[in-house]
Amino acid sequence: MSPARNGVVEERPPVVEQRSSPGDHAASWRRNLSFGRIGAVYVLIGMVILFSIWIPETFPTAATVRQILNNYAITALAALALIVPLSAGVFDISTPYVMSLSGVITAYCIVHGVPLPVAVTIAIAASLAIGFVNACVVVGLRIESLIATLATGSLIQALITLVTSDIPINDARLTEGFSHIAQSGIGNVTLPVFYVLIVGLAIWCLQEYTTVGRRLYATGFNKEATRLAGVRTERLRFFTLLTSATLAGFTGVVLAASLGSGTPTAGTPYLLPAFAAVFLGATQFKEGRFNAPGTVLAVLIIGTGVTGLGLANAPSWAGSMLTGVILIAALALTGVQRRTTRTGRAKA
Amino acid sequence: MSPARNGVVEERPPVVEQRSSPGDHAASWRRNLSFGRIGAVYVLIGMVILFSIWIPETFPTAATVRQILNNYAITALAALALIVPLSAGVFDISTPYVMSLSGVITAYCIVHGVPLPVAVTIAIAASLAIGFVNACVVVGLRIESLIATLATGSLIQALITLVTSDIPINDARLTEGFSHIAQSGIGNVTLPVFYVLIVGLAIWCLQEYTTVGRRLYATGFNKEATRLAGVRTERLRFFTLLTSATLAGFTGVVLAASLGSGTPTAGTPYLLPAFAAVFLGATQFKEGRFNAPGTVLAVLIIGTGVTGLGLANAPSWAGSMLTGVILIAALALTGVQRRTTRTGRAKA
Amino acid sequence: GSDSSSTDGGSSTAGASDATIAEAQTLLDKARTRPTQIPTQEPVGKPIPAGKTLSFISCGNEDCTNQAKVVKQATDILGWKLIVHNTDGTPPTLKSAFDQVVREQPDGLIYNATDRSLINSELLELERLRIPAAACCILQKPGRGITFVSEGPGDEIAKGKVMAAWFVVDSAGKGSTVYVDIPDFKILAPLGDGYIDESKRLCPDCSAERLEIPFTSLGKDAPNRIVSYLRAHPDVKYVALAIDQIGTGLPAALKSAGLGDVKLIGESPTATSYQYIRSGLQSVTAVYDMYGDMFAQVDAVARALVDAPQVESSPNVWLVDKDNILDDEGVFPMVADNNEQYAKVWGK
Amino acid sequence: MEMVALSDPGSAPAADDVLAVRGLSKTFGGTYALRGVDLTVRAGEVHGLVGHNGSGKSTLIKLLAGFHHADDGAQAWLDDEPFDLADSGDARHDRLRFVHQDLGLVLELSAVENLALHATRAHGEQRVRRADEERFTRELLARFGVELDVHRPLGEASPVERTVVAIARALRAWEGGRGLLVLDEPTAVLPDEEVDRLFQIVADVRAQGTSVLYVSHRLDEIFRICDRVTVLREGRVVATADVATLTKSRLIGSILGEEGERETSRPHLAAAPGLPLLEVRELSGRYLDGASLHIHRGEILGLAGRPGSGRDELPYALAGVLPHPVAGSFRMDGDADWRDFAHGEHPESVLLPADRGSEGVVREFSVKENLTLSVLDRLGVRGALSRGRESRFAADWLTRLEVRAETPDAPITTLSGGNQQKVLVGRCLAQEPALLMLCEPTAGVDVGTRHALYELIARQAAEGLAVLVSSTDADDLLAMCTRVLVFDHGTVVRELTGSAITEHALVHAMEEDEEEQS
Ligand SMILES: Nc1ncnc2c1ncn2[C@@H]1O[C@H](COP(=O)(O)OP(=O)(O)OP(=O)(O)O)[C@@H](O)[C@H]1O
Ligand SMILES: Nc1ncnc2c1ncn2[C@@H]1O[C@H](COP(=O)(O)OP(=O)(O)OP(=O)(O)O)[C@@H](O)[C@H]1O
Ligand SMILES: [Mg+2]
Ligand SMILES: [Mg+2]
Repeated sequence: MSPARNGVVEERPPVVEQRSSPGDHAASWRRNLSFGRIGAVYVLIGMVILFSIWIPETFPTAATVRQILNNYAITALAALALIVPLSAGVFDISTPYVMSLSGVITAYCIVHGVPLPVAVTIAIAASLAIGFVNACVVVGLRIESLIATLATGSLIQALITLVTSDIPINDARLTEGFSHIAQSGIGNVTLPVFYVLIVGLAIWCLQEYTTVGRRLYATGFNKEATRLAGVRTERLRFFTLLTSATLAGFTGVVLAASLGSGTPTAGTPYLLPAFAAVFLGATQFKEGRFNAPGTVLAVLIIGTGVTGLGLANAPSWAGSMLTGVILIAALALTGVQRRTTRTGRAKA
Repeated sequence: MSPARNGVVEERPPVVEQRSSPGDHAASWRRNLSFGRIGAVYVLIGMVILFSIWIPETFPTAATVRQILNNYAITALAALALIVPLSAGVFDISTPYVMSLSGVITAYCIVHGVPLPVAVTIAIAASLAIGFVNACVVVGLRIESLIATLATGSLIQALITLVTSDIPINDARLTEGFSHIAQSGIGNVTLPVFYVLIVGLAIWCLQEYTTVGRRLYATGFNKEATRLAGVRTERLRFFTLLTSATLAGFTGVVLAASLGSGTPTAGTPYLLPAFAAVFLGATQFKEGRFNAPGTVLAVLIIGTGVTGLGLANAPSWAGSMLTGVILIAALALTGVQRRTTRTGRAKA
Repeated sequence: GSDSSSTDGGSSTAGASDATIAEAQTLLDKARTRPTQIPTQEPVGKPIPAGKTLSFISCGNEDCTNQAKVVKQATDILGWKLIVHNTDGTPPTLKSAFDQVVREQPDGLIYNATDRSLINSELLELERLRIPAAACCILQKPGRGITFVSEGPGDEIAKGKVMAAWFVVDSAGKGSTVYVDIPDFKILAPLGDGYIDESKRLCPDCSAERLEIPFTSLGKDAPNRIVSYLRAHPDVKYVALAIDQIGTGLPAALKSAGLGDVKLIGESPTATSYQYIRSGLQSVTAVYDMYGDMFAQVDAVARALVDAPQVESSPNVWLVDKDNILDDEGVFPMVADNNEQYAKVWGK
Repeated sequence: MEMVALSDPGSAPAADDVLAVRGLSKTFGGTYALRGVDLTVRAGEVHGLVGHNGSGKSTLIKLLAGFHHADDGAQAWLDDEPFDLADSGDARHDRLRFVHQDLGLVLELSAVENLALHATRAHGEQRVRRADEERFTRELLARFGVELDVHRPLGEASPVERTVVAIARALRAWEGGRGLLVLDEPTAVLPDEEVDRLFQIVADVRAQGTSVLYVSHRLDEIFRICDRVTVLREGRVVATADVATLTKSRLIGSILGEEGERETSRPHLAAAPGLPLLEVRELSGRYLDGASLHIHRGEILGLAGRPGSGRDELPYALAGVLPHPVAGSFRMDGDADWRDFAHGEHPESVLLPADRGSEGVVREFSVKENLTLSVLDRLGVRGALSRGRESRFAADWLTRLEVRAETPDAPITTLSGGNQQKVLVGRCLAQEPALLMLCEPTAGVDVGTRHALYELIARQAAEGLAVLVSSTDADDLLAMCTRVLVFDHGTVVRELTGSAITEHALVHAMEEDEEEQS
């Protein structure tokens, strides 16, 4: 039977008022552009205006835009790698270590004469293998993801030391063809920026336009109910850890190319900024859901702030200060706006 | 009204069968000593036996015990600082920064001639102030604690740079009376070990034998239900952030005393080990609840492993490897045992 | 310097011969004398124009912050303007700072410890713009955008030899020693080679080993790792530190492990290690001449600007112990009238 | 128990059986939830499944859904063909549709997404067709007479709306014909008129040739829509019978394992004379719009009204726990001063929240810890907690409330929903309040417990407790209340007292009001 065919209750009026009718485009746009949705965008705009007034010669230029994009692309990639597991409620804090490992492996292979495409493939395959181990530990042994990946992170660190003895791998060959992966570009915008676009878009599509993406969110919100709905949540969680490791592996290759060396600790500085970006991003665009555009926006905001301060020759503490203030401001704006909207609606 | 006075249902037999009579001590002990409860203890014992066979001259000695205790006391203190907020569901990842700040402030004061007790008081008061800021941001502005304290951590970093220009504070005065706070001791066991005992015991009592402790756990598990049950959850969450900052401040003073200097980045290396210890600890003794003895045990385990490997002249990667393996082994043992017990009982 | 109070200079049978000990003693006596002349004596010979702009890229740690202050003294002598670009030492901020330098096109650049592969394109761009760049503490040779390198590998080997001489003399050619290395810092490798090779040359029967600890253990468990090594090797009584930062907290750890008789030989002192030397907790340290280093780089830029030829020079070496340590706090020039001597070289 | 079993439960399935299960058992940690259950659902019938709290109804359903794994030895047939209960990927599972207890929805997702979550699995569709989904959702929900913002998270929707979404989800893309729709306590939080609507749907489903397995603690509903009924007690089937052959009292007897019915009549309570305990003036919130009321000591005041009428918001507003601002004033015991809600003040009271799962129990806590959460201060001296006193206190209350639990230290989640509810009521009563506010006190509670709760509360009221009951279940109001306020559009529109409180009057009051408005 199709419930659509029987009009059981047509005579009753709707009990709940329709808060926003679908046709009301203006209202829906207004909602989409509200602080509550995109508080961070307003913070970004505010910052751009401020810096443009403060340092009018150097800040509002195309060069600044390029500088920000080029220099924060890898942070953005590192953050994007975290989105898929996080949206399924899985913390993967081994990604910075995977980044280091994959960079070191690529460099090692290239220095030992392995052709570039093969070297990159090996590195990403190794990352995938790490992802598999992560998944087995988290899903198979049912260990809480945060601490499980902390543990595997430690294992990866051991592996890195084993391979490199903690000595960065440097070689002339690393500054040649290999470095083009990160350092060449189109019109002074380097390739990693395009990788961010591609990866971000792919994640966005996955989350918005595929059933897997939706099931991932559902798993993250309520694993039990999602399993009751017939979704294979454990399989999904397994998959997310493969994704994050693979993406982290790729990011590691790009990072190594941009450094022109295989550095054993290259990934670790990205841990906290990446998590900050993802969490800040989750408050933007799709309130409460980890998402790619929000994450990229968050990275841009921090990048703009720090770069602007650099151009203004601000003292070195100003950068950390601004990062903290931006985070709090963007989150508070988003939160406050959301609360007042609710209250307003309640009164209406 | 008192429930005792009205016998609504007296005519019915009580349905609650007491399955384990209080006299059944043996069974209760057996349960308390099972892998599922204290998997980590067995891992620790196994490790001690292994190292004692491997390096019989140097490992099974009082000196090794002292070495482990003395060298991991500060890690344990840093981990203990995290327990109270975590049990109320609050992440405070600013504690390492508070540690640095408080150490720097103490050193600064002492170098500028402030008497030791006053200097320590100032440092701890400053930490408390930071805790207050954290609490305002998390509870007042209602920002998710993980990212809020990431943001305040960044602010604290800025503060530290502002005060020290990132230059460690050193002075003869710091290696005198001040250093006794961390470096003197009783029979070669240094004072920080006793601090761990005191702080750990205090937290244990708070969590097990006070109403506040119970309410903290309830808040962490289900804030909404706890609030509706009449508990002032926001006030509790506020309080937890004051606790963690104060404890971190104290730990920072001890760390500075043990280093004999006010180092601007002294706290940061403790972030991940402390979290690992707390999470591993939460699987021990009180399954699923963050607790002090479990945390201290976790630190001991890692400390024993790393120290044992050092004595055995293992290569430097072996330490990270072992840390990872221990974490996974302890968690898996605890988890597997718990599951098989259930299944076993089901089959019986 | 006087005859070393810390050597007994007695007759020895095993280990080193009297001849080699005498050779070491000679080397040591020279090194314990405070240098009085800057390495570069050759005047520039042409007038150096005032009003130039020099950029300095700071890596955000203690050394870099101090270096900026020293460079400022040099530019003040020359009547130049100094722009300090603050970074936190991570690749994105470093790269961003170099980008900015390229955009701002100052008259010269000074930077340190940044691998060429990260900033290859910027260096080539600077070369194209004919902007001289001087660097310290890098493994690369001058060329392709790098005008001048101070503190190259050869200088490090020389320093290691002097440290070895101290060990051989102090132990009267009968000791065992360990060199604690941080492989992450590749520039430190030649120092270790110099130390170990020279120890073995002067004293063929002495044992000289290398202990590698990861960079991440600094300020955390580095002392514990060293204590473990020493307990496993009870005959080793001399510990050479690749940088004095490793030794922070080490004396306390040694004391509580009952290893108070172990002697520390350091390099690149920190304020903490000066303090240790004054209180007898550390034996000696090889001073890093920050003034000489920075002034040499400014000198190189100045010569490049007036098309004067660059001069090769080796930095001074100075070994400091309790007896010849200065009362200065913080950073001081190794050559007391360093600034005046350079002013003369520059014709100011 | 002399109920007639109409089919031999042990036999192999007959041709017109849609679902047959034989020898189904399930143990959780050594405790039997189900033992050797046989169940047969015939084609086109509505089959009731009843039993006391914790009798194993939901467990049976979760086994059918493949969510739990049955103990060895169970057999199952769907349309005469054996099928594997453990294999939830089995295509035949598509002919089994479920609405689980507590609905199994993801509250952070919107209606569209919840509907899609389920449907996409069956059809292997990989792409999200947003427009189709939205249109489909709107149509579907419109047919059920509910219009909610399909893009808002379901957490912001009312319980009724959520129930409808869950049912709509179960029936999505259903072609009719042989199959089974399983409804586990779908009416637990539904008001009567919504129940009617649900029954229309059930009737439609049945008219399409689909069978329905229907779980409820509201026995009237069993008599209204079921053809046959199976009774579970302590995990065993005690009877399967034709509803036409049964009386309500025999069914209750069968559920409780006793002869005869425990009929409670409405308590004859007299409101304490004198000034009211609490007077409330012009209370406004999100739904409330200037409601005024008063309550005396010893009175059980019922609140009726459709969801969104303000009836369900009122207890939360009085308890001062709403996130949004509340306007209005109140005074206690006829004080001279009226105090203002807008100033953050609220009357002293104790609240039993409506949603047991998210607002009531702390899942990680034991039964004991849940019970004592609100009264910890009384179990120790100056913040120190006396373990012994707590244990004695808990054991005392659990006995009093007849909670079926292994030990007071067992996790609360091992209790059935009804037993969890008893623990929560215990938590409230233990606080010895002057004013007790109960929201949906008997949602998912079995008849035995329900009557025990009614008696318990009446007893407390007789001792001077003022009780406010907000319920979608008319039985609660009929059985307990001495006075009922009917809400609509945020204000009180009717007041019924004493014998005027009848089911008819309640329904009439709400409907009449509806007509006036339109
Ligand atoms: N997780 C669990 N672990 C152990 N026992 C459990 C668990 N969940 C439920 N039980 C036990 O199973 C029995 C039945 O509980 P269940 O929730 O199925 O009851 P129910 O029939 O649905 O009752 P209600 O009408 O109250 O919802 C109870 O006695 C309960 O103690
Ligand atoms: N996951 C579980 N683990 C352990 N025991 C469980 C679990 N689920 C249910 N039980 C137990 O199984 C028994 C049957 O529970 P079930 O939920 O089926 O009862 P029910 O009849 O649905 O009750 P209610 O009417 O309260 O919903 C109960 O004793 C319950 O405590
Ligand atoms: Mg049930
Ligand atoms: Mg139930």
